[in-house]
Amino acid sequence: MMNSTNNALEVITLVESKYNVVKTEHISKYQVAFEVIREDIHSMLNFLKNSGWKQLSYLSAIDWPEEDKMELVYIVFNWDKGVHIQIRSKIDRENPEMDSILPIFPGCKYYEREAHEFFGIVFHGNPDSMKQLILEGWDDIPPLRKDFDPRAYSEAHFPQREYTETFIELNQQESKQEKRAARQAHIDEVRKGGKK
Amino acid sequence: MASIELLLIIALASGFLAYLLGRVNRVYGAIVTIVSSMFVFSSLAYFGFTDSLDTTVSILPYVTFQVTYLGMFFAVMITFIYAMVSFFNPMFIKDYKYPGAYSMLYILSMAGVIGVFFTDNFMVMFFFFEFIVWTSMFLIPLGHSRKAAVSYYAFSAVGSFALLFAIFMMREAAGSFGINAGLAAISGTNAIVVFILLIVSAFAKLGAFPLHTWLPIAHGNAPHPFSPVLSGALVKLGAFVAVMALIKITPNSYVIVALDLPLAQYLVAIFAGLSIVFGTLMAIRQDDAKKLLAYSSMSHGGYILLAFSLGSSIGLSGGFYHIVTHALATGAAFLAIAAVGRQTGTTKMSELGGVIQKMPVTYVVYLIAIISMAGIPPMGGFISKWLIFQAVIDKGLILLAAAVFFGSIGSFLYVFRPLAALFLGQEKPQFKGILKEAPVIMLIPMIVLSGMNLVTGIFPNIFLQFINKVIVELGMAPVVLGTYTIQGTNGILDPLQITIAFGIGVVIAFIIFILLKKSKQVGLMDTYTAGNFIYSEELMHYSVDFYAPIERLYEKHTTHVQDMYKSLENKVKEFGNVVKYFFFTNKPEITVFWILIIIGALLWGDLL
Amino acid sequence: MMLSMLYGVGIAFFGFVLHTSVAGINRKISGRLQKRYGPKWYQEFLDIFKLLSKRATSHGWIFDFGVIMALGGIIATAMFIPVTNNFLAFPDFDNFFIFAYLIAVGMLGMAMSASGSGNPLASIGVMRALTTMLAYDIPYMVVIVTIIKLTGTSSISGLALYQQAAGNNWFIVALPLGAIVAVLALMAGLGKKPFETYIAPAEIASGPLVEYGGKQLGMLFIMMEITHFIEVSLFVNLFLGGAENIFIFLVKYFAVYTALSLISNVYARFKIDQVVLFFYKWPLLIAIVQGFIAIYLGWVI
Amino acid sequence: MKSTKFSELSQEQVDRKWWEIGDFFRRNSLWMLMYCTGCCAIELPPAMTSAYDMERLGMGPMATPRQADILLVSGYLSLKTLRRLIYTYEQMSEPKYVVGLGSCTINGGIYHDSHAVINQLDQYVPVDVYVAGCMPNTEAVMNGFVDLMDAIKHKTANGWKKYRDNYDWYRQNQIASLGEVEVHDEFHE
Repeated sequence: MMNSTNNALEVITLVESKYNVVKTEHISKYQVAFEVIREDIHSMLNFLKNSGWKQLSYLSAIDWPEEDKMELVYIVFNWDKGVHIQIRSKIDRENPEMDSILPIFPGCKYYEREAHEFFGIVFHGNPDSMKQLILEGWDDIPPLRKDFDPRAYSEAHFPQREYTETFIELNQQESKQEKRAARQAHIDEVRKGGKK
Repeated sequence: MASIELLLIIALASGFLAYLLGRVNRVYGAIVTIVSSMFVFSSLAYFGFTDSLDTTVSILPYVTFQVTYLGMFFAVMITFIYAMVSFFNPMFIKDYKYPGAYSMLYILSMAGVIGVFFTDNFMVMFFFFEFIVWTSMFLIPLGHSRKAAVSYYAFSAVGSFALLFAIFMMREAAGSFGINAGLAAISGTNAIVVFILLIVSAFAKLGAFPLHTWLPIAHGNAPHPFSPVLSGALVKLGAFVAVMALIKITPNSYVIVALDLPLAQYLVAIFAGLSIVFGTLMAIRQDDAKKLLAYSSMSHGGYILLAFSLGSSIGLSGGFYHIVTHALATGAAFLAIAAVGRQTGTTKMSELGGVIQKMPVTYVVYLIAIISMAGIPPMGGFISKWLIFQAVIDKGLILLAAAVFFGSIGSFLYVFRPLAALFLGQEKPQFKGILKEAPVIMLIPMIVLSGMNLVTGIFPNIFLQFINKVIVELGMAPVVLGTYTIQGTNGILDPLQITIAFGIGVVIAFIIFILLKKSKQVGLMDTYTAGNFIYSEELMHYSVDFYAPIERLYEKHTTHVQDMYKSLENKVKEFGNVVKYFFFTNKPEITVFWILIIIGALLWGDLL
Repeated sequence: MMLSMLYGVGIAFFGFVLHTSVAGINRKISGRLQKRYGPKWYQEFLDIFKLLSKRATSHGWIFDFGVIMALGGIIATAMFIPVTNNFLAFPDFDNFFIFAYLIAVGMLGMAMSASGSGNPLASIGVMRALTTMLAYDIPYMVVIVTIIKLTGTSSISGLALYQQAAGNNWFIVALPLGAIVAVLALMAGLGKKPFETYIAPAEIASGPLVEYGGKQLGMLFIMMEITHFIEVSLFVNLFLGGAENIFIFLVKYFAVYTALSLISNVYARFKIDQVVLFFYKWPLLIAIVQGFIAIYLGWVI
Repeated sequence: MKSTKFSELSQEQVDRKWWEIGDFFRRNSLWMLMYCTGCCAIELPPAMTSAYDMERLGMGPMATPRQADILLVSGYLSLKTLRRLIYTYEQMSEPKYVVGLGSCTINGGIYHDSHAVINQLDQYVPVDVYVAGCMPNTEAVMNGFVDLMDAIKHKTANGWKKYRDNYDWYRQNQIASLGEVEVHDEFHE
């Protein structure tokens, strides 16, 4: 049985020799992350699947409004070596599009639907990707994009309990109101254009 | 006074009349079947119970008659089933390819019944026996499948040949074809052989283990109105033969002292027990309601055989009464299923559901029939099963008792399945709006049969008194009957009391129910779904693989007998191919050669 | 006739009150076993009357009719129960087979009504109940057949008297193997823990009862209490020599029911095919062995 | 699927006397349908087992809404859950009570600004007793049940009547927040 640290390092050398990796991150003994260009993802997943990373653990996205990018994250796992590999790739934020990996990992069907629902990413090649999965009858922008304001949504849609506005300042704590206002301002700014 | 022979001739004549009228208009032919069977039944019943059946008229050559209580019991019961089922004919006749032939064959097979049960001559009996087989053989393929008829005929042929051999052996011993003389004359080793032959014949007709495979095929594929006749009436011919074998001849066999039962009888009882268990297990896993009822007939045939084989008067009366109650119950159940089959076009339980919403009367008929079939008071099946239990326990047959109880509890399982999957449950969308209650003419016989089921359960003594006469005729002591009570070997039964108690219970429950707050009516789809929103009926209806957990335990072992017959069939086919190869080739010279050989053998065969 | 019918209704009512109290006390006992305080002893009455006072939902006439038929059939069965030697409505007519089959009317009514609700879970529950019944009834019946064959009577009070006349030689002692089978079958019949597959609240949402609420459920509870009364009284009469007077009956009844619920407190649940396999493996074998040695060899202690 | 709305309840159907007597039985035998949506459900095992023994009050868990008297909402309700909760509530036989556990049912609690979690349960179904706290400790839960019993005794636990009378208002709220209450989902088609 080989040492898993070696496993991770081995993976890094293996992948870096074959693909043009933008950034490699050796997160821990059991986790490695590669950032690659979008075009490489399919062949890389295919390659990893053939090399033993047979399980697609998760597929999701991260919204980077400052960079105006949407980052896709694929996590695959190898049961023999015990190493998780994250494959990240940044795609355009305004029209997030990606080709589905359905031919490689059929199990991605529901992950892709979820990603579409929460980030608005369109997966070409997944027949159901536009169908709703979790949010029943959602009518706003995808809720996990950073320019979405859950509080505003909550206030608009769900009745709030009315309380009388009496505040007590305890021990001269810093008021949370200002922080909240600052955050709100930031959100508004992102919403307006997203650009700095 | 009424002559049996005249009745027989009238029946035969009306058969041809039905054919002719059926050619003119198919419904007329069916109406002739109603009139004719009602006439035959009512005259047999009326003149039979007033002891005024006449045997003196002799128009037909070689055909002689005698009136016995045994024959009359069977004949009246079977013609009753014919008469009741005939009401279904007009509604189904339009589906058949040969409607005239259907009407004719229906009446002719009934005529055969009169012949079998009232003759005193073995050859005449055999002739009518075959008459029934052949007529019903042509009736069966009018339904779904031609193969069913072949299967029916193959097993009937086994029974018929066995019967024929037995008849010849008795002829040898007695010197005549008289039934009583023949049965009395047989003795010694011959008696054992005749016993076995008759039992084989009875098993084949009754569809008992291991000669049962034709039952579900024939019953399941026969035309809807003919299945109740097959199951309720014609199968009981086997019981008649069984009575001849088990009661009338007593082969010298080793008597098992501990059981107080001859070995031969015990072996028959074992096979009967196997029929009960096997029929029950197979009935549990059927999807077609008609096949399910067919296997239940097999199980009930086992009860009848078991009761007869015990040789006590209470067993005999239980067996005879079971013939009556099972005929009524299975007749009613088959008719109810036939009605559903006509209205929906299928009898498969997995395709149906919620039929009760539109066919409540049919449902009630089926309910009463299955209560009787499962042996639950206050219906007739309880009385006959009670009598059979008394006989079994009296002999102390532990293994057979286990089989009998298995069949009895198992019958709850299989009769409940059509109730839950076919009648109750969600209403299937494809039948919504188009399904209607069966026409009145079909409801009449179903309601009459249900009424009879109730009467047999509440006032069994009306029937048991007649059965006592049959038993006395067979040389046994009659069962002790009170005004309303039946005295068994280890207890008394008062069916009327049970019924009244049940009635009082229901009245009390009804009063409690009606006094309390009225409930809110909701639809069938408004059920507990663990909070999920479900809109399609199919998802909310449990009808496929109903008894999956128990089926899993034995489903690998269900096909052994079929496999055996299948391989037997293959052997016969191979033999047929050999024969075909040698005799029926397309080379004319070989055929000519064999013809010459045969002619030579015919002409000079005795020289060899 | 009418008078003894009224007497019978009285017995059914007595059975209801008795079993409901005993079951309530048993709930308290099992509460104490689990180091809880436990409910009031009359909690079962409160439950039933609460249910009767609620406004129920109904799924059509068969749903209601089945409940009425169930309760009616069970009341009719309970009318035949001999409580003591003198406290019985129909002397000589309390045939064992009446109980075995008349009780099925109630079961059939309940099954019908449950399936009539249109809920698949109810049908699954009924299927499991019937399968369990097929499992436990055969060994039980074989033991009963042995007893009837030995004594020559199938009257329940007659059997009780027979045991008393033989110097209180109870069948639980005389036929020890059969008694084991009977206890197991009784547990299954009462729906006690290892065999309560057909209720399974977490799995099929209490099975046949899934769609009931309000008065229908209340009536089914009454029916179940009376059913349990019938089954336990049959055991008392068949295996514990019946009772000369009402106090002995109460003591025996309480002892049997409490013992069974104590046993069931420590068990988990069987799967349905495990129930069938269990009953056909050991109890059936034991019952047949008991039958053979008692009937053909005459070995009765 | 639900197929009927409320039929009109006439006075004789209500039958006052039965309700009066029934109230005694009802408050001594409360069966719960536990809708364990959130973390407050963890308080129920101690309430049921030997520490606090709910059964001595005659309470117990039940499997289906038809049998139950109390709908116990323990914790936050997402939109998806709320749809099922309303469906379940409407299936319960009357009289029925709702107990809300935890601050999530009162004002949204820590999920007050979530896009998926509602803030105020009593806008959608009538709540008879709230138990505050995040999460409320077991004494508080038990106290809540005793409060409900008192409310039944004093005839103030009328949520089910309120729901019947103000059905349109509740319906309006439900539709405003949920869009559509009875949805189709592909896994139950």
